[in-house]
Amino acid sequence: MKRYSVFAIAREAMRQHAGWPRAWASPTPKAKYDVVIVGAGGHGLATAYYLGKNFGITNVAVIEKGWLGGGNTGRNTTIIRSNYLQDPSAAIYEKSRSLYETMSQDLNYNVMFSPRGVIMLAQTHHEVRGYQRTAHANALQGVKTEFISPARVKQLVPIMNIDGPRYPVLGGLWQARGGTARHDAVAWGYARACSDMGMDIIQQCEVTNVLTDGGKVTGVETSKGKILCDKLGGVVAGHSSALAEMAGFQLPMESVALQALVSEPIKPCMDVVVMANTVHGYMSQSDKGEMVIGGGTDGYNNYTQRGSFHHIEETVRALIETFPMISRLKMLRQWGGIVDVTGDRSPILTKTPVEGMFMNCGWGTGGFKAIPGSGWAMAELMANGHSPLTEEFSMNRFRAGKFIDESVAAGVAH
Amino acid sequence: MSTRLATAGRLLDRASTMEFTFNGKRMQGHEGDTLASALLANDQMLVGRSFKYHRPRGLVASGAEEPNGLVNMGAGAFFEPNQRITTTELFEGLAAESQNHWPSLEFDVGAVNAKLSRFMPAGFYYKMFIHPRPLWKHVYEPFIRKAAGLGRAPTEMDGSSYEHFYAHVDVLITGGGIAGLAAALAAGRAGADVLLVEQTAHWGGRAPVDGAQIDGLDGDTWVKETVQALESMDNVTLRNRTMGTGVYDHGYALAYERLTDHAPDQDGPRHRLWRIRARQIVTATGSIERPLSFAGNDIPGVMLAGAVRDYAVNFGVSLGDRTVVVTNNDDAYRTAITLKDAGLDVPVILDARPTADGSLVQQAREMGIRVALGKGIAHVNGAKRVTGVSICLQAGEGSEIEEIACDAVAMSGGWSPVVHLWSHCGGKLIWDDAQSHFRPDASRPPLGADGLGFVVPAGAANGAMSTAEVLVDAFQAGAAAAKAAGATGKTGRGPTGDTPKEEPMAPVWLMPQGASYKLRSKMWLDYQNDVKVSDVQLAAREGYESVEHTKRYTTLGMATDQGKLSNINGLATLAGALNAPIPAVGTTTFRPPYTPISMGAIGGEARGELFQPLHKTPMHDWHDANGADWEPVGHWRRAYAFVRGAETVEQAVQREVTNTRENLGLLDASTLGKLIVRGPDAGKFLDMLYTNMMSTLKPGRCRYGLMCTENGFLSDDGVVARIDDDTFLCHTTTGGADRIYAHMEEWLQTEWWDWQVYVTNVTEQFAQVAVVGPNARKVLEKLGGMDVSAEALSFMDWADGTIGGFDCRVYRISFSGELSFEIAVPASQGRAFWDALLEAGAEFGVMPYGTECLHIMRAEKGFIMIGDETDGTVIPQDLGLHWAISKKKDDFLGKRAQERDHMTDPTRWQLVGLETTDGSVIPDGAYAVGEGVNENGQRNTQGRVTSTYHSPTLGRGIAMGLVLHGPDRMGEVIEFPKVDGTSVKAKIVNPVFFDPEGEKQNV
Amino acid sequence: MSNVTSALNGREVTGVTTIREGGFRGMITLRGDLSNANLKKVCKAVTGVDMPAQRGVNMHGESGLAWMSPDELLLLVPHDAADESVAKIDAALNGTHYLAVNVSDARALITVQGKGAREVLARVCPADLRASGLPKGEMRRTRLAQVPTAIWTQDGDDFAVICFRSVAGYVFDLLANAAKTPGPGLL
Amino acid sequence: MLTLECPYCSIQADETELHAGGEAHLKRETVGSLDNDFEDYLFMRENPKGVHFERWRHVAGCGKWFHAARCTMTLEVFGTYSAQTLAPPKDLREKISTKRPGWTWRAFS
Repeated sequence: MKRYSVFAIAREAMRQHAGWPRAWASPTPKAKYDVVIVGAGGHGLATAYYLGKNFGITNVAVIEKGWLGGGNTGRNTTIIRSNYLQDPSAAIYEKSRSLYETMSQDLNYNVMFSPRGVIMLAQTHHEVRGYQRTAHANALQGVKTEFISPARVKQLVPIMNIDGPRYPVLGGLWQARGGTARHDAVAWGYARACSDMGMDIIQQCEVTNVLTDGGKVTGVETSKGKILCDKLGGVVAGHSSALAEMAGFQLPMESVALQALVSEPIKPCMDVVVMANTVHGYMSQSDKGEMVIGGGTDGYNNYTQRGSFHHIEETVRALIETFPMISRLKMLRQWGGIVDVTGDRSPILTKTPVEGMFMNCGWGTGGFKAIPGSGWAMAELMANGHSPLTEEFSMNRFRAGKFIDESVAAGVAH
Repeated sequence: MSTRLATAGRLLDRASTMEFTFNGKRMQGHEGDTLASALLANDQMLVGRSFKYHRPRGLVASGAEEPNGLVNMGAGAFFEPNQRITTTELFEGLAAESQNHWPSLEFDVGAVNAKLSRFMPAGFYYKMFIHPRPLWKHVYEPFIRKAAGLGRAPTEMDGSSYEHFYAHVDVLITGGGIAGLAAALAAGRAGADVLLVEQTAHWGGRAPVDGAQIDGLDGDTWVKETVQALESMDNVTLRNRTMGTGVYDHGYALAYERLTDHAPDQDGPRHRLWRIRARQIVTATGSIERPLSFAGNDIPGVMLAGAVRDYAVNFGVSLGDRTVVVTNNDDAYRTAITLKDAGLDVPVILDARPTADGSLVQQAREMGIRVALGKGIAHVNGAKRVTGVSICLQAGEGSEIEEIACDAVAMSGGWSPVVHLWSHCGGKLIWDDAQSHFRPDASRPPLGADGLGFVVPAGAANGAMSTAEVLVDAFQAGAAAAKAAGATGKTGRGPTGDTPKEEPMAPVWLMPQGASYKLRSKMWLDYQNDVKVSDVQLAAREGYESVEHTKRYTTLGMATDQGKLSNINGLATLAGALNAPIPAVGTTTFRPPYTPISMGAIGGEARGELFQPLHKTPMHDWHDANGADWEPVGHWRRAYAFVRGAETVEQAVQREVTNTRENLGLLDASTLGKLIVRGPDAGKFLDMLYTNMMSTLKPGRCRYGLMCTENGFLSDDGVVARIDDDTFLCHTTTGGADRIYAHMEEWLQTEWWDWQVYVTNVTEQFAQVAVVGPNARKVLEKLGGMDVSAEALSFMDWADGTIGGFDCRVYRISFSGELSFEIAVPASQGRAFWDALLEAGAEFGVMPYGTECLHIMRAEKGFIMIGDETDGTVIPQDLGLHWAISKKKDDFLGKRAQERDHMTDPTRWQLVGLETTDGSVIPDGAYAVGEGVNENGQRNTQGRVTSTYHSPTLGRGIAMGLVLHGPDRMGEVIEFPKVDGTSVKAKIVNPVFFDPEGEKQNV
Repeated sequence: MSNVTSALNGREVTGVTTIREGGFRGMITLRGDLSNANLKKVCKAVTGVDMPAQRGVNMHGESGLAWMSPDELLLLVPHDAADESVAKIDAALNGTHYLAVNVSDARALITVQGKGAREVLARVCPADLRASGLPKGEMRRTRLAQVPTAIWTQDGDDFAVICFRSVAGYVFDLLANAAKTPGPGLL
Repeated sequence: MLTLECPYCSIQADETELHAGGEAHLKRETVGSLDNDFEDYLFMRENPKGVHFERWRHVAGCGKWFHAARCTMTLEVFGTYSAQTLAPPKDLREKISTKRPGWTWRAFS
């Protein structure tokens, strides 16, 4: 792999940038791999990367029906935080956040992790108590957060209207090392590193069937032929139910459209990420200057990557109330992605009824922030058959009623 | 230099002169100008700076596709960044400033980036700024953010208002050019309800500029007559300054009407967002000209040929005195002819095609214009404006044949249909080789609710490129849409147009064909984002082969014009680099809106008082006038406390608790839900809904009940009163009224539909007041009426009667531990009743109290609060509420769920009281720590507080909490760390802190 | 009686389109078997009008019957007649399964009158308000902006809006705001 | 932005007048059921790419629940019908078969 650096750039600049190699190879699939990962989104690529890096398993194919990073990895609002309430969530998201800290250096690819800080606004007494609870939990979980005053909120976000009148800001849960990263770069950086380890990333390759023998996975049938493997990881977000069906089991989840939008770019005016759950909206400003805004999910099953406009309307009016200055900005683009939502809205990282097959899904509206942690944990689960980070996220938890319910703390899509 | 011509300007009123400023400089224009045409008329060629390299930027286009002409406009509450000047109508006093430069437009320090551009190819930031780690956040990123970003951020609250308008029509036609007009004629005559919207202030689109002849009339005349004809039809509505912005599922569409942008002094909303349900949508959105990729194609003075023509014909503005035309098609000859007709110099038409002999070509030649075939531009000369071009063979590698001095270049790479609205909701495209563009594939339209297509493309938007074809195609489209929408009238004959014979265009994606890297690195694809041919080629070489990868890696098409000019050229460049056919490379997804629309318009009227509905009780105004410190509870506001004089909110709360315990308190309890459940099966139904038995409740009596979800978790609680054998009144929490009503209807309609039960929500029929405290009975007796003695109305009784002349229903229930009557009167009498209680209660020390006082009093009594002790993960068994869970019932909602392993786990945390050892208050949300850490290194916990207060009654901190094996550990002390690193210790106690025998409430 | 106040105390904003709180009206929710002969009879007796068809509203003066759903009617009567009307229904339907409740004070009635009334409503209502979509004598239960309402017109020009009492101020402000400027002239 | 016809008031209702209620025709499991049957009832959901049956409530309208048959890939609505039934009506299933030959959903086809 040609290392990226300012010196490499300078060198290439002198020769018309002719010497840059491909970031990742585009191989034809081999007949058999130790591990096949279905889905070359962030989670799938990260799983492959940590299989190689942490466990030395590099005879790996990551197969993708479209283009890598083309699902929710490239469609989300890029928020990274770990201020979750429940222990299992805080553990995996904080692992993830900490991996983001060094991801650019680990991958030798600038993913622009920007720990600019995330505020979750408290606008009712109920929310104040809820976030104070989260702050206490986080302190014991090793997640650095604090509950801050309205004045401090205003200081961090001068463009915010903290006086209401409808929902005055009563405080906020502040995670200084939360932030954002460049979403595409996360997928590309992992893909480049996986390719460099000799893994095959096979794009435009759709899985049409899961092959099993005596209850054990043996491979997949794809649009590029049969690919055999010892272990199979399904990491396909909104399409998880379909993959599970091919393997003969069902998942406790539904796929719905989640929407987002951006404004035209303006000069920097907001340095932190703000989430306002009472009015249902969240916003950050990208390095390009666009205000990046997350909307809500539809209540019905949908695979169209288009959502209903009223969610955009509801989100925008909420944010105008919170940030009156955005009223005279313009919406540049709105889009949707398909997210898979489980019964408790927490993810599933699990063994399955099919031996050797693992699923990593159900990240719902909050998957981007989890990419490295999810990949780390999933790799451990696939390599060792056990990971403390995935323990509580088994698909069997629903039967026992052992939910991981984060809606306790945050009722908004994130 | 660009200047105003002495004549021409079909849209101008030259008699009316308007003053405006640009970067503080005073300028003049005319009514009918756009800001763009007025700036050109003042020789303001330089209008902005590009995003990445801060290159000087002039206008490229004349319409919505313009990528460069963006300004900061207005001031204060009316300031707006990124206003596109080609679509900004000039008005008197307009004040604009250019963007993205420092210190000035002419001298921009950021332009050093252009000098360093070789170090900043596509994706350079992914490859650098990696080390050392902290520098990204603190040095590199802030620098990049500051350099990017275009317009200034507004700082004030928007001074304008906005509105929505819901329209239901048979046929929506977007685009008021001749295609839209022809389609409207057909659909209107067929009898359909038609809404025709046009983004500009003018009808007719490009046709009048291009010299179209229709039905024997010149373009302007035909447009005028047709608009009149349409306006006379009752079933047709025309709206100009209204852009079709998005097409969504099931025939939903948005249109964006700019009501006062052109006349800011006018009253009324600034923008109107049309939310349209159309049976059929006709997209008559025209086409957009493509630039050509030659070196220096971004230098101010290089403009699309059609735009050069627009400025000349519509606004009487010339871009330059000597304009070189460069083209791969016949249409650009119209520009040469127009300029020549206006008395301007066209030194040469460079036509990249080896041959060209169409009638427009002949006409140009006849006018004496030099036509150079097979030639192209090697590079444009000039820095902040064009000074000349170097000519080369298109087939060659760019060797300069000749240099021609000029001050403007008009380029045309052919035209691409505007397919955005067609594509938004899933309409598919096909590649048209002859025109080298994507156009709608009529066989794969967006599908509506009925599974049939609901969008019909028309005219140039459908790939029809001549006037004659456009009219035929659009009229048919209008007729087809009307028919599909159910209209049955006759459409008659459509308009016909004359078109000069044109020869085929030739695809030219690189000029010259064999251009060197040096030239390719000066060929702009995306002007705003600074994406060049060499960038796309680099992306392809590095493996970013998918069109989405290339777009994202290079930022091609991600600027505010969303690739209207750059997409096809970028695709073709990528296809070339991959050696693949263009259609195999595919397109990126088209997403709404077509051009950016204001956030204000999206929010509509919902701001200020109308942001969200505010639910008010009949006593709301009294509270507001008497110191209420409001707390939002759902969409209600409840008084948290009533603050008197100089006291703090906390002091008010403590006073209210003490007064209610010692004298008399009033609580507005109107927000609590009240549901009537009636029918022969009502008892059976409530037995399913509540964990306890309701069917055994006697008429005249009340019972506290718990409701769980089917998943077992506690969701609501409240007092049920049995009115008669068949009728119950169920109280819910404030937030529960609508939710529980819906919950009841759901079960009745979708599971137990054969049960005879009706439910209705009477929450707002009643104003309800809790009269609480040792003096409660006294004040009621003073008001007089029904017997409220302990004998007549014992604890948990209810009765109808009158008090103080008010018809009322009195419930003898208590959430405070005090003697308490909750009294419901009709809502229309609520305020009068409240006033009467206050007046009569004066001698008994009456004081209203708020929700926080309520909370403290219930916590002193160990009563749970939904939302505090519960959070969606708590079952009644956790709260020691076994007494409220019937053992006798076979079934109730949540019962099966509560049998699951984790629900019966003895290690579930249980409710206890907590008494701090030092009398302080445990912080809200604190956890009790256990020993050691878990497998993920997190500190083990053994409980948490759910409610914690300073009790004025007991003079100390009290709390309720859920603790591991809590009820078995009475007297044990556990530790709650605080966020500041210290901790507070608390003893586990019974949660009933006050009057455990109920002596106060049972008097 | 002076003790009685309606949600908005009779507020009004006059203009091309006038928005006015319609004052007190007796309203009764009646759920039951709408085909039951006794039910029809007592409804007629109480309101003076016949049973409406699906979505229909039949009015006579202040009184009327509105079809709300297959098993629900809204009876409109003078405000002070509501309780006695409920009593009449109770007497007539005794022994059958039904529910009749006085909801007069749980509701507010707001009228939108004059030119442009349809377009005032169309600013905030997603329903088809064309004369073909909402003809005379038909009630549309829908929402105005963010709250549920029922709207109808008897003459095709003037409209009545029923909403919950607690949001009467919101609905009134919404309509008054919309009525400030003329609509686009589509309806 | 969907529109669905409410079968109770025959109104073409806007999505914003409706409330989506998830999968249709669930059989309630309760006391006495096996753990996995109870889990299926509460959590296992059909999530098809194609024909789907679901529940809706005309919440800003007549307040009635109803069923809809809809394609999750195109959002085509095949029909709406009463909530008081345990299975999609035969005529609707036949109509779907003409548009989506070979469709299946749970035990229905």
